[in-house]
Amino acid sequence: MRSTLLHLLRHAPQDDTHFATSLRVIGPEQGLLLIEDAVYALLPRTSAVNAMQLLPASIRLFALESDVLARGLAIDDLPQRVSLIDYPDMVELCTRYDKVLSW
Amino acid sequence: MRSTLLHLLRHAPQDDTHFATSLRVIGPEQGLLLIEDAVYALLPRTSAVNAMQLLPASIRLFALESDVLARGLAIDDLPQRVSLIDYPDMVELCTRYDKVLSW
Amino acid sequence: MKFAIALLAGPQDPAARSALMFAEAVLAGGHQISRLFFYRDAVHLASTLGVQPQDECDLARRWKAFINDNGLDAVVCIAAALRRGILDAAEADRWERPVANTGEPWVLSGLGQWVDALQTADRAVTFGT
Amino acid sequence: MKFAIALLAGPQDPAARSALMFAEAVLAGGHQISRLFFYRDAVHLASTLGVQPQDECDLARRWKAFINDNGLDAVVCIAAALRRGILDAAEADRWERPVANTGEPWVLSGLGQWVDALQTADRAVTFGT
Amino acid sequence: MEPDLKSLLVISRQPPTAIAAREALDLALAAAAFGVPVSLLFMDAGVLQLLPGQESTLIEQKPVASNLQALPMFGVEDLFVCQHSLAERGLQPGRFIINCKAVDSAEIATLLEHHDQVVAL
Amino acid sequence: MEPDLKSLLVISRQPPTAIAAREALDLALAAAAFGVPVSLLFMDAGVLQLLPGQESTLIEQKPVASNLQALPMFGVEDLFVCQHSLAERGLQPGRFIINCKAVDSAEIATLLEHHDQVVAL
Repeated sequence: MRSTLLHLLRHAPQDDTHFATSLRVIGPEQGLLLIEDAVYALLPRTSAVNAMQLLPASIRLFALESDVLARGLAIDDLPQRVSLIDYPDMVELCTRYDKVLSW
Repeated sequence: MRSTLLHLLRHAPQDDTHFATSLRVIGPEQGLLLIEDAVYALLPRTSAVNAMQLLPASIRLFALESDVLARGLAIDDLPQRVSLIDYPDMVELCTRYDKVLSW
Repeated sequence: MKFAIALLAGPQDPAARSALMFAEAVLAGGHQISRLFFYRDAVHLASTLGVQPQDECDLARRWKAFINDNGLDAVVCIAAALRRGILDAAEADRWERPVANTGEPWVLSGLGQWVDALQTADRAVTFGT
Repeated sequence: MKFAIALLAGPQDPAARSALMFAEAVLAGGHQISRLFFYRDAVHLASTLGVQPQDECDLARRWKAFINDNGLDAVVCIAAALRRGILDAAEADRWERPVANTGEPWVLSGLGQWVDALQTADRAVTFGT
Repeated sequence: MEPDLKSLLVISRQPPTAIAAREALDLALAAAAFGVPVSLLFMDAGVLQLLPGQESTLIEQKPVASNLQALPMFGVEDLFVCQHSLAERGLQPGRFIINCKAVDSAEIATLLEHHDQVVAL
Repeated sequence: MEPDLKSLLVISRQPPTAIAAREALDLALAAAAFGVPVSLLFMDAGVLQLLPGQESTLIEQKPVASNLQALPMFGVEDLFVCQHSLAERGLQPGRFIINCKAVDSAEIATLLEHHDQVVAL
């Protein structure tokens, strides 16, 4: 049985290999949610944000807004395809995918 | 006043940026000691071990033998320029350099 | 839906708050939490002895209140807890330690409780990897 | 030579053993240890409550024996310890906690003790970064 | 209750010297002991657990070998290892403590999709 | 006793959300309070502490800004930031919470050599 999967990332891509790992194994219909220090993947002009931009359009990208703002990232600089969400949205997202994998 | 420095590394180069950082800032007369998981920098055929081989010959390289053996690395495969030491040697090494920087 | 939530990181890690915010949102969204499971350094959240600076949030206190207020099943991995010096009265007694530093609402139990939660929940979410 | 040794990582980290092996070798080599300083998660080594599996080494017990046997000055950062629920009798009393989980030979004190050790030792070595 | 869901445990962070490595294997063994079918995937630093010849008693640790070798006895037989993680560490499959099937990124994506539960430790 | 040794504290691991970041700055402030001259070098994830506009109250944390801005008041005035770490994160010096001199790897090597004590946290 094939099922849908939400990848949950929490470590900064510059400090931890799991960002690269998850991009390598993500399937075309899966989702990626950045929380905690993983939102540093959205820093403009980094290889991490470029790699995310190159993912197939069928992969949905999300980030927890409070974690983005808390770390001083400017909302205006974020890639358009990243949806900013709050905790109630995150719960809803977890119900929409069949399972959640935390890296 | 210029003084000599021993870099003490303890994290695997594949998992942590501090191996690369220390190689970038090491001075020509300094030393590098690998302990704990940093000995994985000695795995043959890795970019880490290659980078160490390319360091100026004036930089002395050391590794804690018990940590090397405990992790299953074969002594025969290690670069010749790496000296295997024990804890008494490590203490002696710390006295020989003016200061020790743990990354 | 029934959620199982596991936390692996300790009180000093941002994950300790993320997991709590998420758990609160799960209940607020009309879902259930079938079990909370605390593993590795997250067992320290069950300690009654932490003293936080006045201007920092006390996550151990807040987790405890959240668990009590909602009557949740909060399991602390017993093997991880013993290693890290988190003992309830029964374990302190068993291992002949002079005092205990955890107790209600936290329950010390085995990893099987997590396995069971993974099997029976509709969604399992892990924080603090 | 006079060595100051700091440990930052907790009992579950390989650094907790490395630092002990190094400290033993310092004394065996005829040098002195002017101070041991335990910061961040290393404060957990001062807990009296840890219970290790029989076939694993009990580093908290061994550190304590090493400190006692050699009459060393072993300072646990008080701010880091309070946050992490490591309290001696005086702190348990001050913060109105029912029990304490550390005491002799460990001394809870401020970061100034590390600053002082860094200044006055011939060599300072940090483990567990 | 769906007691026969197949779970995949991804061991992706812990070199063998970390207590966390042992704690991850403990979860696999607990799952197996409770009759839950479980597959294991070693990735990133987790692949270092598989290296033969670890003389871990030199650093006063129990060898992980015994925990790993217990897996098949507990019925944990689907063992995978990430090819990319091996290559990064200059390692080749075939000379490990236990037999693992080397898988590439596409195969890992399939594994993640086809298991009902996925937990990374 | 050489009470006037100059120390360099390398803050190289902690993003601002880690308690460890605060604990590293605490050491700098403690050193300054004891009259020990101290320089600071921000590297790797440590440079993220310098980003302006961190609304850390949204995650119920004290902003690191106040700790950072206290440094000059305590006499900690030699502040450096690693150019390479900034570039890796797409950042440019000049718009940070506090003024730091950007240094390249050769300059960092010199800093490490010319301070009497070097501690990385």
